[in-house]
Amino acid sequence: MENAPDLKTAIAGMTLRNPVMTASGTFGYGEEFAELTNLHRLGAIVTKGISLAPRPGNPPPRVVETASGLLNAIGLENVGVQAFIDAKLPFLKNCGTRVIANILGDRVEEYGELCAILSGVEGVDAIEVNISCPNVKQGGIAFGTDPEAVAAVTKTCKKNSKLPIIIKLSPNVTDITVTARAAEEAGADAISLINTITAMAIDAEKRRPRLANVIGGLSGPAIKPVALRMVWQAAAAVRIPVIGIGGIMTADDALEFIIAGAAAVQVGTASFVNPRAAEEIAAGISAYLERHGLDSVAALRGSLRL
Amino acid sequence: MENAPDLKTAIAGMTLRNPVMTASGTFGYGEEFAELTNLHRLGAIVTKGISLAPRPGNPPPRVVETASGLLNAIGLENVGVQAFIDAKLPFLKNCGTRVIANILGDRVEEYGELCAILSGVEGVDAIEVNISCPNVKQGGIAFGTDPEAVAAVTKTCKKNSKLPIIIKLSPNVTDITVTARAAEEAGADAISLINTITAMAIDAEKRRPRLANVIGGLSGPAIKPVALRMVWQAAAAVRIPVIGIGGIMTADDALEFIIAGAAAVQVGTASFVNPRAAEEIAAGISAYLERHGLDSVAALRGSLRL
Amino acid sequence: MKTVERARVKRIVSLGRNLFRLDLHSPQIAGQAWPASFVMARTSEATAPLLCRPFSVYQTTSEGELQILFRVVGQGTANLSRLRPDDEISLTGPLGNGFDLGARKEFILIAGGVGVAPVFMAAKQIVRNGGTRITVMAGAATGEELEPLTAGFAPLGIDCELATDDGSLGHHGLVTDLLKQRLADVSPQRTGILCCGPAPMMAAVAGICEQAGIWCQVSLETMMACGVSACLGCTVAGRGNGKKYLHVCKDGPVFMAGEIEWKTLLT
Amino acid sequence: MKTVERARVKRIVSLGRNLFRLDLHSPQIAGQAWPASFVMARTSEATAPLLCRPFSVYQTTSEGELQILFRVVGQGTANLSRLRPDDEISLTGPLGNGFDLGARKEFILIAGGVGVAPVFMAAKQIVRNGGTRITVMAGAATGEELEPLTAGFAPLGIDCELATDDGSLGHHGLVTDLLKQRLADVSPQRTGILCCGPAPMMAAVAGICEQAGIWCQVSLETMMACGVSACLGCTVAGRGNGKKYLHVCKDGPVFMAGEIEWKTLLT
Ligand SMILES: Cc1cc2nc3c(=O)[nH]c(=O)nc-3n(C[C@H](O)[C@H](O)[C@H](O)COP(=O)(O)OP(=O)(O)OC[C@H]3O[C@@H](n4cnc5c(N)ncnc54)[C@H](O)[C@@H]3O)c2cc1C
Ligand SMILES: Cc1cc2nc3c(=O)[nH]c(=O)nc-3n(C[C@H](O)[C@H](O)[C@H](O)COP(=O)(O)OP(=O)(O)OC[C@H]3O[C@@H](n4cnc5c(N)ncnc54)[C@H](O)[C@@H]3O)c2cc1C
Ligand SMILES: Cc1cc2nc3c(=O)[nH]c(=O)nc-3n(C[C@H](O)[C@H](O)[C@H](O)COP(=O)(O)O)c2cc1C
Ligand SMILES: Cc1cc2nc3c(=O)[nH]c(=O)nc-3n(C[C@H](O)[C@H](O)[C@H](O)COP(=O)(O)O)c2cc1C
Ligand code: FES
Ligand code: FES
Repeated sequence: MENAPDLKTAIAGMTLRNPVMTASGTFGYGEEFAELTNLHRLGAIVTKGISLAPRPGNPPPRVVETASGLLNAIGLENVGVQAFIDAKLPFLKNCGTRVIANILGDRVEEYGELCAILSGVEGVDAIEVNISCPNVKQGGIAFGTDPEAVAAVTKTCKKNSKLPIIIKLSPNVTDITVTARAAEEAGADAISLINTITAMAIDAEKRRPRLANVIGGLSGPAIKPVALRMVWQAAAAVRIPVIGIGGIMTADDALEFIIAGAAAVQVGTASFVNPRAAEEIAAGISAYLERHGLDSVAALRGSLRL
Repeated sequence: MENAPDLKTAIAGMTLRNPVMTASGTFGYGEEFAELTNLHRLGAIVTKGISLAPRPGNPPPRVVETASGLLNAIGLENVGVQAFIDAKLPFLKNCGTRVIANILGDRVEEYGELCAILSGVEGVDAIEVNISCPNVKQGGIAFGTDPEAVAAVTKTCKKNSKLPIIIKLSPNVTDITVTARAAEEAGADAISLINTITAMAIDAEKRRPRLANVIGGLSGPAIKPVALRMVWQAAAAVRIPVIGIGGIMTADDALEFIIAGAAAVQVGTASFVNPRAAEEIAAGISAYLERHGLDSVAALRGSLRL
Repeated sequence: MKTVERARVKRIVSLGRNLFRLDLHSPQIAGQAWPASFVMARTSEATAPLLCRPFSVYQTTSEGELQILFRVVGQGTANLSRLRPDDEISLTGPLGNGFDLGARKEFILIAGGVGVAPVFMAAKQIVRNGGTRITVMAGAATGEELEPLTAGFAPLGIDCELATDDGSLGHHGLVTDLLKQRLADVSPQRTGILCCGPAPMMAAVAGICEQAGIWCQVSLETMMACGVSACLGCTVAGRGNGKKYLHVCKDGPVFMAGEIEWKTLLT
Repeated sequence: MKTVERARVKRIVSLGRNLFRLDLHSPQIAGQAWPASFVMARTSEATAPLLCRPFSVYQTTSEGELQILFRVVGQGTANLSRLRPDDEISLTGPLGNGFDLGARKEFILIAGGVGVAPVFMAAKQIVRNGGTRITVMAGAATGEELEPLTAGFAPLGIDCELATDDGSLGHHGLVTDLLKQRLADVSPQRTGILCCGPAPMMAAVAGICEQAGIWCQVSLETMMACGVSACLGCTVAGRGNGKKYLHVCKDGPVFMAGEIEWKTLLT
C-alpha cells in the first residue's frame, strides 16, 4: 500500500482522527495523561462523568482487583459541571483532540440541564450519557435497565442540546437490543457499550465486602467476551453507530469490536495498566489495516464472516 | 477445637457430606475423574446435562480461552437419558457420594418427562434443571430469562418427580431476584446459580468467530465477581437454599459464596485446571472453619458483615 | 492409570529459537507413558492463562524423567520457557490413546516440527520391540530447527529423510514430497505410517495413504480444556457423517487417517 | 515530569525471607525521583494480575539506577521476585507528592518494615542538604528482617534505634515505644517526624505527635488502580469532614498526620 490507511471515523456528525477514544472515568479529564501519552493521537477523550453538583463519591475502599478484572465503586466522584467548565475544559480545548463530556444524573431533568449547560460552552464536541445510575424517582433502579427510562433520558438530552448525543448502555440487562433500540428510536446519535457489569467481592478472612459500597462495577479483560457479544448484538439491531467498550487492552481486542460492527471503541481500564494503551491501539489498528491491505478502518467494520 | 468442623450440608431434603459439588458439564459423569480425585470426598457430583434423546453437540471449535475465563459452546452434547441410566448411572451409584442429574430440554414437556424417568430409577438423589436452553415454542428465547417460563418448567418438574428439584438460573437477566422468586414460588426445592454468561470471541486475523456456534457461555474466574453479586442478591430474595456457582477455584472463593449466603457451592471450570479442585476446596473450607473457631459450615452461611 | 503429579523441573534445554525441551522429574506419569500419550501441564498458578496446556510425551527414563518438546507460541508456552531447575508444575497424565505399534512389520514415521515428539517415542518403542524396519521423514521450516528435533534418531540406528521449507537441510520442499518419492517401494501389506505434525501436512499424508491403500495413523491436536473427556470441547468431525464428533483427548489423539473429516479440520 | 519507561533489571537481591531489593536501569524516572515519590510497576504482561503495583523509590544513582524494596505478599510481588537480570518491566513515575524536607532542623525518621524505603531516601536527601540532626527509629517482625532494611543508614552516619516484635534485635516491642521514650528530649519547635509503615503504626505515631504538638508527616498506602489521579480509587477519608476524601496518589502519598481520619483507615 502506498498511503497510510485511513483511520478517520465519522460518528454522530463528528469526524474523529481515529476510532480510539478513552473511556469515561479511566482517563480523568485528559490532563492527568498529558505527560504520559500523545493526546493528539487519540480519536477523542471522554471525560470522567460530570454531574450538576460536585459529588464526593463513595467511602474507601473503592477499588479491588479481581481475576483479569477491576471492580470499582468510585461513586461518581466529580467536580461538578461548573468546575469542569472553569478548571478542566480550558486544558481539553487545546489538547489536540475531540472532547466528549460524559454526564450523569439522578433524575431525567438533571440530564437535560447538563446537556443545556454543556451545549452552551465552547470545547465540547459531543455528550455521552451515562444511564447506569440509579433513577431516584423510580426507586433507584438504573435508568439503563428500563427501556422507557432510556427513551426518556435520550429525548430530554436531544431536546436540550445541539451536540451529538451518545447514549452509554448498561450491560446489566436481559436483552441489550431492547435498550439499544429504545435509545435509537428516541433520537440518540450513537450508542456506546458496555458500562461495567454489577459485581461483588468479599474478603473471606474478615467476612466483609471488599468495597465499602458492597457492590461495584466490573471492568477489564474479564468482561471483554460479554462486551463483544453485546456490541455484536446491538450493532445488528440499530442503524446508528455503535461504540464498543469493555476490556480492550490491545489493538487486536479493538479490532474484534470493529469486526463485530463497532464504528469506534473506547479504552478504559487498559489506560491504568499502560497509560499509552489508547495511542498504541490506534497505531496497532493502522498496522493491521496495512498488513491486510485495507485502505480504511471503515472497510473493516462489521466484516465478521459467519 | 477438639472435633473437626461439621461440613454436613442439608439441601432440598438431602444431606451432603460437605457443601462442595462439581458443576454440570465440567466433571463428565464422574467416572472421568475417578483415577484423579477421591470422589467420596465430594459433597455431590452433578452430571453433564442430560436430554431425552442423545445430542451430538455443536461443530468444532467448541472452546476458547479468554482472560481468566473459558468460553464454550459444547451444544449440550450428551448420551441421552437412556444411555445415562444404562451406561453411566451404575458407576455413579457406587462412587460414594450423592448424584444430582442435570437435565435440559427444548420444551417444557421434555423436562417433565426427564423428571419422571429419573425419579423412577435408583441412584439419582436430586435433579438440577438447566433452564439456560432455548425454548423452541417461544422463538428460542432461553427459559431462564423469562420468569413465566421458569415457573412453568419448575412446576412441571415438581409434578413429575418425587426427587428434590434444583432450578439452575441463568445470569443473562436484568434482575436475578425475579427469576429466583419465580422458581421458589413455583415450588423449587433449591436454586443454583450462575450458569455461564453469554459471550463471544473473534479471531481478528481471520475475521471469524472463534466458536463455530458464534456465541457461547463464559465461565471461570473472570465471572466470579458477577456470580457472587447474583448469589448475594438471590440469597436475600428467597428462603430456599441457594447453591453458588461461578469461577470458584479455591477454598477462599467458595467461602466468599457461603458468606454471601450460599448453602453450598459447585466447582466448574476449576476441575479442568486442577482435577482435584473440588476435593481440595472441601478440605480448605474445613481448615478455614477450624482456624476461625467455627464448628460448622452452617454457622458461616450468610455471615457477611455489612 | 492417569494421575495428577507435581513434577519438578530437572533441566530446560533451548533447542533453537522458541524451541525447548523440558525435562521433568515426574515418576508416576513417566512410568506409565506410551507413544502419543500426552500430559496436561498447568503452566502457572495465575488465572491467566487459565487452562492446562497439552503436550505429547517425547521421552521417559526408568529414573522417572519425563521429557516434552515445545515451541513457544503464546503465553502458556512462554511461561514454560521461563521455568528453572527445581521449579514445580502440575501435570496430569498420561492421557489419550496411542499409536498402534503391534500389527505392522515396517513403519514410515512422518513428523512435522514438534510433531516429532510422539513419533520419536514410537520409534524407540518399535526398536525396543525388535527388528522392524523404520524410516523417518521429518520436516520443518529451517534446518536450524529440524536438526535438534531429529538428532535423537541416529543413536537409535534410524536414518532420517529430511525436508525444509527453505531448503537449508535435506529436500527443499514438503515432507510429503519425500513420501511420494518413496511410494513405489512401499508395500501396502507390510507397511504402516505413523504421522504427527501440522493439520495440512497430516491431511496431505492421509490423502496419499488413502489413494495408495496404506495403513496410516495420525496424532491430532485440537483446543482442549480438560484433556480427560469431561468438557467435550476437543472434537473433530468424523468422516462420512458430518454429525458425528470424535473427542481427541479420549478417542484420540491417534486416529486412523480415514476416520477424520479433514476438510472441517483445515478451515 | 512523569514518564512511562521500559526499565531493565540490573540485579535482584534477596534480603531475607520474602524481602527483595530490585535494581533497575530506569534513567528517566531515576533522574527525577524524590523522597516518597513512587512508581507504578507492571509486573507481567498477563492479564492476571492486571494492574500495576505501586512501590516507593528507595534509592537512585546518577547512572540512572532506580532501586525499590519489596516484600512478597501476593501474585504481583511474586512475579517481581522472579525477575532476572536483563528482563524488562514497565514503570510509570515518579508519582505523588513527597516529604517536606525544607522547614525543619532536626528529623526523627520512623519506619516499619519496607516502609523504610521512602524514609531512607529522605535521610539521604537531608544529609545531602547538610547538617541537620537525624534519628532513625525502625521496626520489623524480626531482627533478620530488620537488619538488611536498616543497613543503609550507618554509611550515612545515621544511628538507628531498632525495635522488633520478637525482641531478636533492639527493643522488644513497638517502634512507637522508642518514640515515646524519646519524647522528653524532642523540641516541638525544631523537630519534624517523617513516618512510613503499617497503618496502625502510623496512626499511633500520629496520635503521639498530635498530643505532643510535633510536626509529623506520614506516607500512606491504599489500593491504587492508576497512580496518576485518574481512577479516583485511592482515597482516604480526610479529618473533620467525613465526606471529604483525599487521593493518595496525587494529594499524597505524604500527608500531614493531622489531615487523616485514622479511624476509617484502620477498619
Ligand atoms: C494432544 C496434543 C499434544 C500436543 N503436543 C505438543 C507438543 O508436544 N509440543 C508442542 O509444542 N505443542 C504441542 N501441542 C500444542 C500445544 O498444546 C499448544 O501449542 C499450546 O497449548 C499453546 O499454548 P499457549 O498458551 O502458548 O498459546 P495460546 O496463546 O493458547 O495460543 C497461541 C496459538 O496457538 C494455537 N493453539 C493453542 N492451543 C492449541 C492446541 N491445543 N492445538 C493447536 N493449536 C493451538 C492457538 O490457536 C493460537 O493461535 C499439543 C496439543 C495437543 C492437543
Ligand atoms: C504509594 C505506595 C507505595 C508503596 N511502596 C511499597 C514499597 O516500597 N515496598 C513494598 O513492598 N510495598 C509497597 N507498597 C505496597 C505494594 O504496592 C503492595 O504490597 C503490592 O501492590 C501488593 O501486590 P501483590 O500483587 O503482591 O499482592 P496482592 O495479591 O494484590 O495483595 C496481597 C495483599 O496485599 C494487600 N495490598 C495489595 N495492594 C496494596 C496496597 N497498594 N497497599 C496496601 N496493601 C496492599 C492486599 O490487600 C492483600 O491483602 C506501596 C503501596 C503504595 C500505595
Ligand atoms: C474506575 C472507573 C471509573 C469509571 N467511571 C465512569 C464514569 O464516570 N462514567 C461512565 O460512563 N463510565 C465510567 N466507567 C466505565 C468505563 O467508562 C467503561 O465503560 C468500563 O470500564 C468498561 O471498559 P473497560 O473494561 O475498558 O474499562 C468507569 C470505569 C472505571 C474502571
Ligand atoms: C464446558 C462446559 C460445559 C457445561 N455444560 C453444562 C451443562 O451441560 N449443563 C449446565 O447446567 N451447565 C453447564 N455448564 C455450566 C457450569 O455448570 C457452570 O454453571 C458454569 O461453568 C459456571 O461455573 P464455573 O465458572 O465454576 O465453571 C457447563 C460449563 C462448561 C465450562
Ligand atoms: S479436552 Fe475436554 S473432552 Fe477432550
Ligand atoms: S490511584 Fe487512581 S486516582 Fe489515585
